[in-house]
Amino acid sequence: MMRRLAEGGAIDRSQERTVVVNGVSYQGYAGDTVASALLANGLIAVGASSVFGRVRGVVSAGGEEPNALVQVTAPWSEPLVAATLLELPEQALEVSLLPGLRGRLAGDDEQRHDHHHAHCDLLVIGAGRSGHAAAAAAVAEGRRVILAERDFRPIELAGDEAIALPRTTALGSYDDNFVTLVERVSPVRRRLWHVRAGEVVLATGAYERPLVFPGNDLPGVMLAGALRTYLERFAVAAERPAVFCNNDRGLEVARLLGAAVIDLRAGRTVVGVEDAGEDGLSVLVAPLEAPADIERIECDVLGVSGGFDPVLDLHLHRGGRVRWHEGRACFVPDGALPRQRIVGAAAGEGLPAVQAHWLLPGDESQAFVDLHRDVTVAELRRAVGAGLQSIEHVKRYTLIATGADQGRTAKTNATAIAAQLLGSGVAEVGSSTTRPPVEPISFAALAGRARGERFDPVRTTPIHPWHVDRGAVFEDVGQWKRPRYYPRDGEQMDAAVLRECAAVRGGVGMMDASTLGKIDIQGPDAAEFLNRLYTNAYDTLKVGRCRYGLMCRADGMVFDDGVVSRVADDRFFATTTTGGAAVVLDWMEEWLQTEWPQLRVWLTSVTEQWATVAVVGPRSREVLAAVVPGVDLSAEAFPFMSFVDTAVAGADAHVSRISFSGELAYEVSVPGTRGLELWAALWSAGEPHGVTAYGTETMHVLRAEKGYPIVGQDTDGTVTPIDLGMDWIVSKTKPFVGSRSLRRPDTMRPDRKQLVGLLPDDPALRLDEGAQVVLDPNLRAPVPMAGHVTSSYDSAALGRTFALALVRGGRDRIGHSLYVSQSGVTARATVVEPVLVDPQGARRDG
Amino acid sequence: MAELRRGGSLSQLGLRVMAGGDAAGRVERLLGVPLPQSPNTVREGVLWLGPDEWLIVGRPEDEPRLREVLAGEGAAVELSSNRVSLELSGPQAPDVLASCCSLDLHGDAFPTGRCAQTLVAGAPVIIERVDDRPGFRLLVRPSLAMYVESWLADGIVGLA
Amino acid sequence: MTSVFEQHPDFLWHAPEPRSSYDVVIVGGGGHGLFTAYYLAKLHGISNVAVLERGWLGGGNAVRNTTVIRSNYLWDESAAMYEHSLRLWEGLTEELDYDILFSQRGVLNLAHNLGDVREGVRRVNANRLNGVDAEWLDLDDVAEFCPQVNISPELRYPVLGATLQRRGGIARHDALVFAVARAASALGVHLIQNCEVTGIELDGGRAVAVQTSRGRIGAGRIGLCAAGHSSVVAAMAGVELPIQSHPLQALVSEVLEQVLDCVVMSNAVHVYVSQAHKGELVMGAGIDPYNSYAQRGGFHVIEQQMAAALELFPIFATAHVLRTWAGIVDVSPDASPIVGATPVDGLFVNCGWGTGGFKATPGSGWVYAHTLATGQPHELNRPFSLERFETGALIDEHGAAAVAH
Amino acid sequence: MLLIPCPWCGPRDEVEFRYGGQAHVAYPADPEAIDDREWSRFVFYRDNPKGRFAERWTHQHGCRRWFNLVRDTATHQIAGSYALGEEPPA
Repeated sequence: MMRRLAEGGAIDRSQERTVVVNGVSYQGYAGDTVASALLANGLIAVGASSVFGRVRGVVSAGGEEPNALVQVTAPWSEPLVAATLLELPEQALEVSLLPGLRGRLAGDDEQRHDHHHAHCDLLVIGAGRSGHAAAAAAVAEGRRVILAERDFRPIELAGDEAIALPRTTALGSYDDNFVTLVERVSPVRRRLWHVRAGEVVLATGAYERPLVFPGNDLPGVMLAGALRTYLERFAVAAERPAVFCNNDRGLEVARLLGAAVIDLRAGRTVVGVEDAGEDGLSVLVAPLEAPADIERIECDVLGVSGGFDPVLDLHLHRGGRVRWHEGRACFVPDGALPRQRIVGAAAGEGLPAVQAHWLLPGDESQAFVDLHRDVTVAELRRAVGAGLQSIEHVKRYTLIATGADQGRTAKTNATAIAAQLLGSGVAEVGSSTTRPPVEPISFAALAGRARGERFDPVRTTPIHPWHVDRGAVFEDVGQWKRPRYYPRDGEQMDAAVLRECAAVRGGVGMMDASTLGKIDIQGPDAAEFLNRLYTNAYDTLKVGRCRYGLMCRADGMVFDDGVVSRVADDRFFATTTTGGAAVVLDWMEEWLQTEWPQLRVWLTSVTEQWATVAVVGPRSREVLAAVVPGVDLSAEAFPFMSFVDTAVAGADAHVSRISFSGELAYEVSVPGTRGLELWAALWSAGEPHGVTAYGTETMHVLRAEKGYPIVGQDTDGTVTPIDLGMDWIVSKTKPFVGSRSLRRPDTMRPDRKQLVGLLPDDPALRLDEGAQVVLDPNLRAPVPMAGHVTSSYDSAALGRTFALALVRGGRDRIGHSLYVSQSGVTARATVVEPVLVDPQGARRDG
Repeated sequence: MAELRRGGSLSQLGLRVMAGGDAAGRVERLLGVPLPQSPNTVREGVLWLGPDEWLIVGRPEDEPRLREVLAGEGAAVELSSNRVSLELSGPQAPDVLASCCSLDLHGDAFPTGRCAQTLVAGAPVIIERVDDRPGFRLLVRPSLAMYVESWLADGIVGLA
Repeated sequence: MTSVFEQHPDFLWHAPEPRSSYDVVIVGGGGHGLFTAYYLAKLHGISNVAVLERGWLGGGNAVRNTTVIRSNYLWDESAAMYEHSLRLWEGLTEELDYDILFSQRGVLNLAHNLGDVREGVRRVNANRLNGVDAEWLDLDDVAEFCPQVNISPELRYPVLGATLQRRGGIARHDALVFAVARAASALGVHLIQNCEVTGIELDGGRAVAVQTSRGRIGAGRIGLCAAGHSSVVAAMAGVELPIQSHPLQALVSEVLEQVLDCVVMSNAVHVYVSQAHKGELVMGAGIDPYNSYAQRGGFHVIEQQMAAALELFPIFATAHVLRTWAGIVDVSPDASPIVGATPVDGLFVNCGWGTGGFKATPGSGWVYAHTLATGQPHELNRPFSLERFETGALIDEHGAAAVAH
Repeated sequence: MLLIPCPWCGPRDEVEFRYGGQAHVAYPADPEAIDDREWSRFVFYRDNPKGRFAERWTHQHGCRRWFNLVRDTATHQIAGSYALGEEPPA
């Protein structure tokens, strides 16, 4: 039994604290951990073990604790926290012991966890003697220093450029001296530091290692150094301690505590420990050479020390090397990484010589190597007997060192015992690597503030408030919110879309097209540049005219499309798809800079410089006329695929006559800040003509009725321009990126999947987008598939449903029937030309 | 202590021209300011964005005039609507930024007169250090401004 | 509670000294290599086979992956390959007489935008016609199947539906490695560990032996199965592969009481997660963009992964990340594997599985054993040849990744 | 999180950059003149060494310049950046 001493320690007896364990209150002081408070109250058992359900006790006073992991239940909720690190907060802390060490999740974490980026010349991990000295020296030189220490004791480090962080654990070490730290800002709040350091000093110390002997898992068997810590720091001690060790450090503790000593170096070992109830432990001691020759030592606690393991996680995270140090019986760093130093005990400095006896006599099924995972020497022997020679296999066979305690007290013992069983050296069996994080960190702390509205941007156009005001239903297109349709009272989407489609083809509609990507292309070689990237030619495009263009990747597959306008001899304006805006600009820059640096061309993203409104339908000319009174909008003066620069509502405006619906249509662009005014002006001008706002869904229907594909919907990265039936736009006379790929055997196959229209026999049946095309309605798997439905709608203009599909040899099937399979049902449809509305293009000029 | 507010509208012009060439000289004469040659520095409203790229902020010149003096040897693009400005200032402004930006904002590393294109919570921004209070101006795409503001405002809350 | 180690038998495999030559030498002792050796011995009567492993068996991607097993691939060629593999999985526990903890708990693939929905419906329809079980779940079905998923419309990218493959699931990767290695060893296959291949010996344009850290080993045929190092090993024979190697990270939580009983994947929000048998949450993160053999990736990838996970599963907020790690994935241009002959006679390659390798191990080993035994591809791996990059007949499993309007 | 030395902006976090794979791969002078095999090498094949690798990056969210970098793919050690068109440092 341990108890609190009347004086001494680094606790503040003037501040009482409370910890409630499984509903029972215990008193402690400021400066206590949950573990020290429990021990001070005479409690040593902390729960049942994971496999055998054996009672276990506190083993350590630090981050290596295998047993005393608790579930915090109030004032916050957190699974599996080491009681040896958990500081008693001002508020009463409620924890429950975890049978089987299985954590519980109790819902979202309402706490605030911050992230912080920091830069320094020197980052020191560990504020022990060596670490503090390194930090202080650098501070004296005027360097920017961060000193991080896991413990909660205050750190003295004065200097303008010095940051001392107690309660801060270094979690992981990454390339180029990027180190993550977690600071316990409050008992529950975390701040995750992202530190980029010029130099890193690892002063992380060493963990004491237990000895592996029968009965070593009984509550009361603790690390010798932990006994010292509990005495010196927390003023908690046992009346009758004993110490079992193989090194001088253990002996020192024994002297300090006045403990009975069992020294392996003197040829004495422990062959068993018995629970003597109120009387504590009865330790069965025998000579190594004569294990049956037992004497008993009665004690309250048995401190054990089997040597020390430098804490090298951060070194190992980056692939740092270690070597086995025979004299100290531990892995020590084999050099440091560039711009890093390892100092103090972490480097093996000052660690005592150890006389290692890994495999001690006695019942191996009672000798625990891993207390957390409940693995004994017997299991290790079984693993080795199964033919396993690598510690990694042994770990996986036994689960040694894979628990929430990271196996800190188990790893070296397991490796060395396995080596001894195999008759090989420790280093040959392998030093198990460690991976970040050094201590468990909650998902919420890692996510930080990137929750809710800060998870990912919601991008909206300048006209967005109008859409919201009119009750638009939005669609996510990448990060953009685009109006999908504008339902009127009680209207469902299908009805709204039919209404919007009819309104556009029958009168005039308006759509916010501001999200389209826009790129300004200037320079004397701009036309040549575009010639090389687009499948069609741009040197022949006249100033004031526009041209539809497709781009392929080098593999010949379509990857974006848009309209290119020639603004001047040396200036073009290109649009991209909404999702393609950034990608296409990057793509252009890549070719320009890396392949064609000799071309004098300069590219600028102007996506958000311009807000764009599409005015579409037979009455669009009248609407536009009202806002650009001075411009001759006649078909002759302002032909299809041309543009004029003018002013609308007092703003510079770029008006193009382009159409994605087959109707007479204009796209009007003004500087983004004037976008909402533009929309309002056009809306007022449109109201006498019954203008209707429409969204992406209607836009999709209208374009599909004309057979215009949408990149990413009617293509999937396996579709060439030829497959889309766009031979007319593929230059035969100039090379372009991807042109060579169109001459490969597979891309020239006549039976490639080609874009065609489909008319279901049942004109009311709207096929599923994603339905599969089959040639034989007799479905028995595996059924050969001939393609799939890419777009499918109910058409107001056609008075029936229709679809676009990619169909194997589709062009040759026009006029023939095939079948479409969706959700196990098969429907017949006729293959048709993809242009279903106004194939002659008569509506284009209004 | 830190304060965040949305800046007023700013004229912005994108400039692309070979540094040190004749055309650059003509531009400099038009502006009356030498184009800053040192990466990520600002000179009288002219921000270095790249070895042949500058952003001209809050100045009276316009795109046609610039294109005229460039005479095909570079590019000029009107960009006043392409980004909005956010102003963040106060002693703890660097801490607020450090909650969502990995740039080293220490006074020695990023003094007044420096600018940088970087990321704030994943969103591309141009950050300019405008004074020693310290004050920062962030130029952000309008569609991302609310998101960036949300992060910065949250960073201010986090100071408490 | 029973001891978790009781699942493993008393004996696993022998550790023989290498012979001077073998009928077939397999380079790489991961899941693919071990299954290849096993099926060579079991189905083709070729047991004079060595599996050469640079480190320890399964020490590469086999034990680093998140063990998601499914066969709901889009294209016929992939669906056939992965479905064959899934069928083998369904018999492995019995065939190998080893509880590999294969649990067909269902794999959900969430759709968060209209493009995802189209893609999901397309895949479900294609899967069904290919004889692969697949269902499309609307939002209510998703909520019923996996009540833990946040289906709030307030999400940044609300869940709109999901594909479900009920036969998909997870297994215990360590157990799989132990099981197939034991079975191969029992059939006489030599499993040679700590044996690094340092060269491939050619004779008149034919690969005849490998140089290793344990000496020269002659080979009738050589099968490369060195995922993560495919390019490096192939280069020893002068063979170039259209492969790039990237870090792929994953992470695991502490052991938790049951909170999730299916596999959930979300491409748009970048999450895949399951809860393993012992109770830890296992999650995969995104691929780091650069080439690397360092088996580590960037921390920001993990942070983004956590933010995404909490979008979908706020209940995970207080769970702790216990360990993160990275494997090396071989990525091919069309995100499909390369299994078959190389321009060097006698040298065959099995690589490019990207993130999909673990689920394919039995199927891959099965077809590769056929290829190594007969010198000819099996029908299932014929489309996965190197030549496809010349002809253009790719099997592009990237899918419609682009979001465009 | 690599720290990439942009030749213009100095060292910046990896997330500001986009990776461009192997450096010094020239676009075929006349794609139409080469056979399918040769063309496929350009489109699909890139070196993938374990060790020193000359590769391309662009400072996408910074100065938007492409440049070359020599990096060790086994250790992530960066030897340095250099301009497009220059030879890698020894």
